[in-house]
Amino acid sequence: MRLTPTQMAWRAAQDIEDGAYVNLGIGLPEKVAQFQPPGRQAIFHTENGVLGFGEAPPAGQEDWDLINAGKKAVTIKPGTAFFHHADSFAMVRGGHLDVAILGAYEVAETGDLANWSTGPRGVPAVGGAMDLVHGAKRVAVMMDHVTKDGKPKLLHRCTLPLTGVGCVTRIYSSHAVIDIVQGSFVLREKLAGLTLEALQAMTGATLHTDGPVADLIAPEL
Amino acid sequence: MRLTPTQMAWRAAQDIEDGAYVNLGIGLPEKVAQFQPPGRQAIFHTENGVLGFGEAPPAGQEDWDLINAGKKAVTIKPGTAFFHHADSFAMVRGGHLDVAILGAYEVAETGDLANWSTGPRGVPAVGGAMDLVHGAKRVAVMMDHVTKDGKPKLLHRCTLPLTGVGCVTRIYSSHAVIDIVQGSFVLREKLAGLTLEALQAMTGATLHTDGPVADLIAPEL
Amino acid sequence: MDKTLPDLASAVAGIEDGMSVMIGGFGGSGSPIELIHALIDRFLATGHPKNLTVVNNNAGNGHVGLAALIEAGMVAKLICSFPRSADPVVFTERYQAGEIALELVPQGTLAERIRAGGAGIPAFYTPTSYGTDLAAGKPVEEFDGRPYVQERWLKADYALVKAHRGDRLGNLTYRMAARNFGPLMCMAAKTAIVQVSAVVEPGAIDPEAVVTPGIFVQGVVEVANPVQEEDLNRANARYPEAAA
Amino acid sequence: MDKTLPDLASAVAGIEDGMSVMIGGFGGSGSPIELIHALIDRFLATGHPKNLTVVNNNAGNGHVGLAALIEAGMVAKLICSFPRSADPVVFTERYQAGEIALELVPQGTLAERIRAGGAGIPAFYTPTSYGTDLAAGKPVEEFDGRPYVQERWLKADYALVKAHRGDRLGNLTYRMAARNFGPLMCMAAKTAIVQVSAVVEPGAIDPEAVVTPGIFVQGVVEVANPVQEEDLNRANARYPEAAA
Repeated sequence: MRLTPTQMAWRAAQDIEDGAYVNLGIGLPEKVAQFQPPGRQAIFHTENGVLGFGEAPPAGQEDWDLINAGKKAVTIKPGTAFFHHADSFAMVRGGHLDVAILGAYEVAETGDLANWSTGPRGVPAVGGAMDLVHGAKRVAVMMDHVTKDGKPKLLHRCTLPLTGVGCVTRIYSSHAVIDIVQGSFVLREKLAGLTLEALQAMTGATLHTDGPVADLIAPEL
Repeated sequence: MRLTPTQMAWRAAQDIEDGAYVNLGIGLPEKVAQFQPPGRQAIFHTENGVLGFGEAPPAGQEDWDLINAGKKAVTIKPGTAFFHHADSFAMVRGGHLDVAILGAYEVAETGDLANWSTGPRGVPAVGGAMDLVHGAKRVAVMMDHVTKDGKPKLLHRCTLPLTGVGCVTRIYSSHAVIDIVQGSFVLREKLAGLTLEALQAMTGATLHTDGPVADLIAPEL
Repeated sequence: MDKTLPDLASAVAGIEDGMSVMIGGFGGSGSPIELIHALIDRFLATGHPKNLTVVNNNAGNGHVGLAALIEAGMVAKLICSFPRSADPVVFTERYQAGEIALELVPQGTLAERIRAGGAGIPAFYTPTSYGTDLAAGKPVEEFDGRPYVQERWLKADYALVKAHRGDRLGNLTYRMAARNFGPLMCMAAKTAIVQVSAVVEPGAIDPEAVVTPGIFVQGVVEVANPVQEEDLNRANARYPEAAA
Repeated sequence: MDKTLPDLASAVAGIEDGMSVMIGGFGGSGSPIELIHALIDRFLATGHPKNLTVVNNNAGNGHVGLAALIEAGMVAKLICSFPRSADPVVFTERYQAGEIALELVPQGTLAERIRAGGAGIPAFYTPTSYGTDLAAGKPVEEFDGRPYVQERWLKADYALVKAHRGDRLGNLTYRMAARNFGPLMCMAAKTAIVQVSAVVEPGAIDPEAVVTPGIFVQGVVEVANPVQEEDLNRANARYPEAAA
């Protein structure tokens, strides 16, 4: 019992307001763009200097000068704007984005995020993640609630190298929607069939509630 | 016996290399543009966001969206570029200009310049002067050698509020061309009929020489 | 999404007493005269907004635009680089009477502080003003053997900017040297209100030629044939005319 | 004034051992492949330049362009934000063998440091990386109650940049998202060398649409039909081909 990654993307998309400026992290968060609720249109920003880009072109029609931060081909649509990297990160760091949705290895109840390094082995790579966590009015993460071997990824404190301190405001996990409020996990939604106790057992820090907890529902996708 | 302001501008123009990027201060230095030696073409920068602008338009044909830092109408020519104020001062502060030529109330042998304030009375105004003195590879000033009542304007130390510290590299005065080298005035040219002693008497700090002093010659203009 | 506003009055309706307002323009070039005059209209009708802190390169010229805003008594403080002009009498009198405060900032520092405000850079170092009265009280640090002055970002509640063309998403182009502070002020203000000569459909502006991307703009209002401050001053205009 | 250069070989002739070289592009988009390959040609013919410090967002992909530059053994240090790609084997092997140094910089900080280098700003503060390993050893200061990390400007001896059109004065436009770091690197390098798809006469580029004004550019060389790194990699290309 869990949401699929696609269902998590669908759920995250429901919270994006019409007209919001949104940056979607490389990988899983990119799917969020596919699920904009009817009547709403977000404007997507990519770090490499495009605002208001469109969907992927058909295979074979890519223009490799027109890519997103994940190096995938995109398209322009009416109202697209191009700009250089300093202007692009002025948008990010200057707080002009409404929403950034990132992947996460670990999130702490403090709002600390770890999503760029799994430790000293391998080649470190950070990209724009450390900027994005300080840029948007809302910084949300999409993540599995636990690791592949069942260990909590929502923690009292992160164990992996941090991407940012106290930056995450909402978590869309495979099992719940959780806000971070003044250093605590506050549960907003959980899978209907999952007890609070079971969810707590999967979570590395105390889950608080400050009102009704809704059922986390997503369509079959 | 002195150079007229126009002759000073002519003299300053002789030192501008072909292809140099040049900012001319408001007022007297603006005249320098009229005297580019044959075969040389400088590219003029104005703080308010134009590079490579052309001459003043005929009266009545001004476009008031196209002005220079002195708020005078200019024109475009092939190769003109427009940009915003932060980019404009990136050109200045970033050392991309070859030459800036400014007016001066006082210059000290240290290279200190005072050209923005005559003291606490009146309304202070600085504009781009404090940026320009730190921006160009060569910061030159054009100035009368003495005040209207005959007092030196080239001094041991400035008495007026400073525009910049140790920034001036060459002085085109009404009577001489003087370089500032390691905290000393070094005389390069003086009016032919003027003795070194007479020039020294008009100057508030010691004039040094480190080679022959040429005659300062300018055509009748 | 549609950021266009129906008229000048609604464009300036959100500006409240005590707010900071960046006003675009370098002298008359790029000055959003119609937005400024709409703000004066509101003040004359309602007594608000007043006690404004205004950021502009200059301090107005003659008795129109920014000078008229000051003359109306709406401006408590001005942050600018060059409060002189062909006819600076309005600012000069208020300043010498102690009725308006002045923060004098070197022009490049002013531009960079505004950009920093828009770019999330709370402070930076510049060689500009080192060793001068305008660096008094500011931290100084040495880098690579040279001293630099620490300057802080500058933000504002509102920006009033004049651009050339704007689409419904707020993408803007400017006209020649009227660009000057406009793109920076749009970045640095919580609410950037822009008057444009023509509102166009998204896509009408080449994506390569967009100078201010719409993310920096909150409102766009069309003023089809904007006046030039220079033309008004050559005609000895005043705003409002009744005050002449 | 004419900044055009006759060919790629002369365009890269001034780069010496130990120099710092900014290379434009984000992944393959905007990567000046032809300039990079010309630099490799020179190294293969002369043994120079080597021990380069290269600044780029990435670390190359496959065995062409920046990856080929690294593979040729010309790069001593890389300053980048994201040394991963579809095929990062060249950099990864050199890095893990300790044969190339890496300075990892968050992408926005990298862009801002380069801009600062070009704009004469020796240091600035950013929230980015505060509290992380990438802020280790850097000064931290609090502004308005929030902590920020001090970052230093980044300059280079050379920039190798790909633009779209360029005139004899060095005015440039870019093509779509290939703009990325190009305008910043032109500002921050002592000598910015730019490959363009077309050299045009001054005036052919609308003054409003100039992205990089010529003052930031020292050399322009025409490469009429530039290759795309992505296309080369899909064809499993290597540079030089003989190494395949």
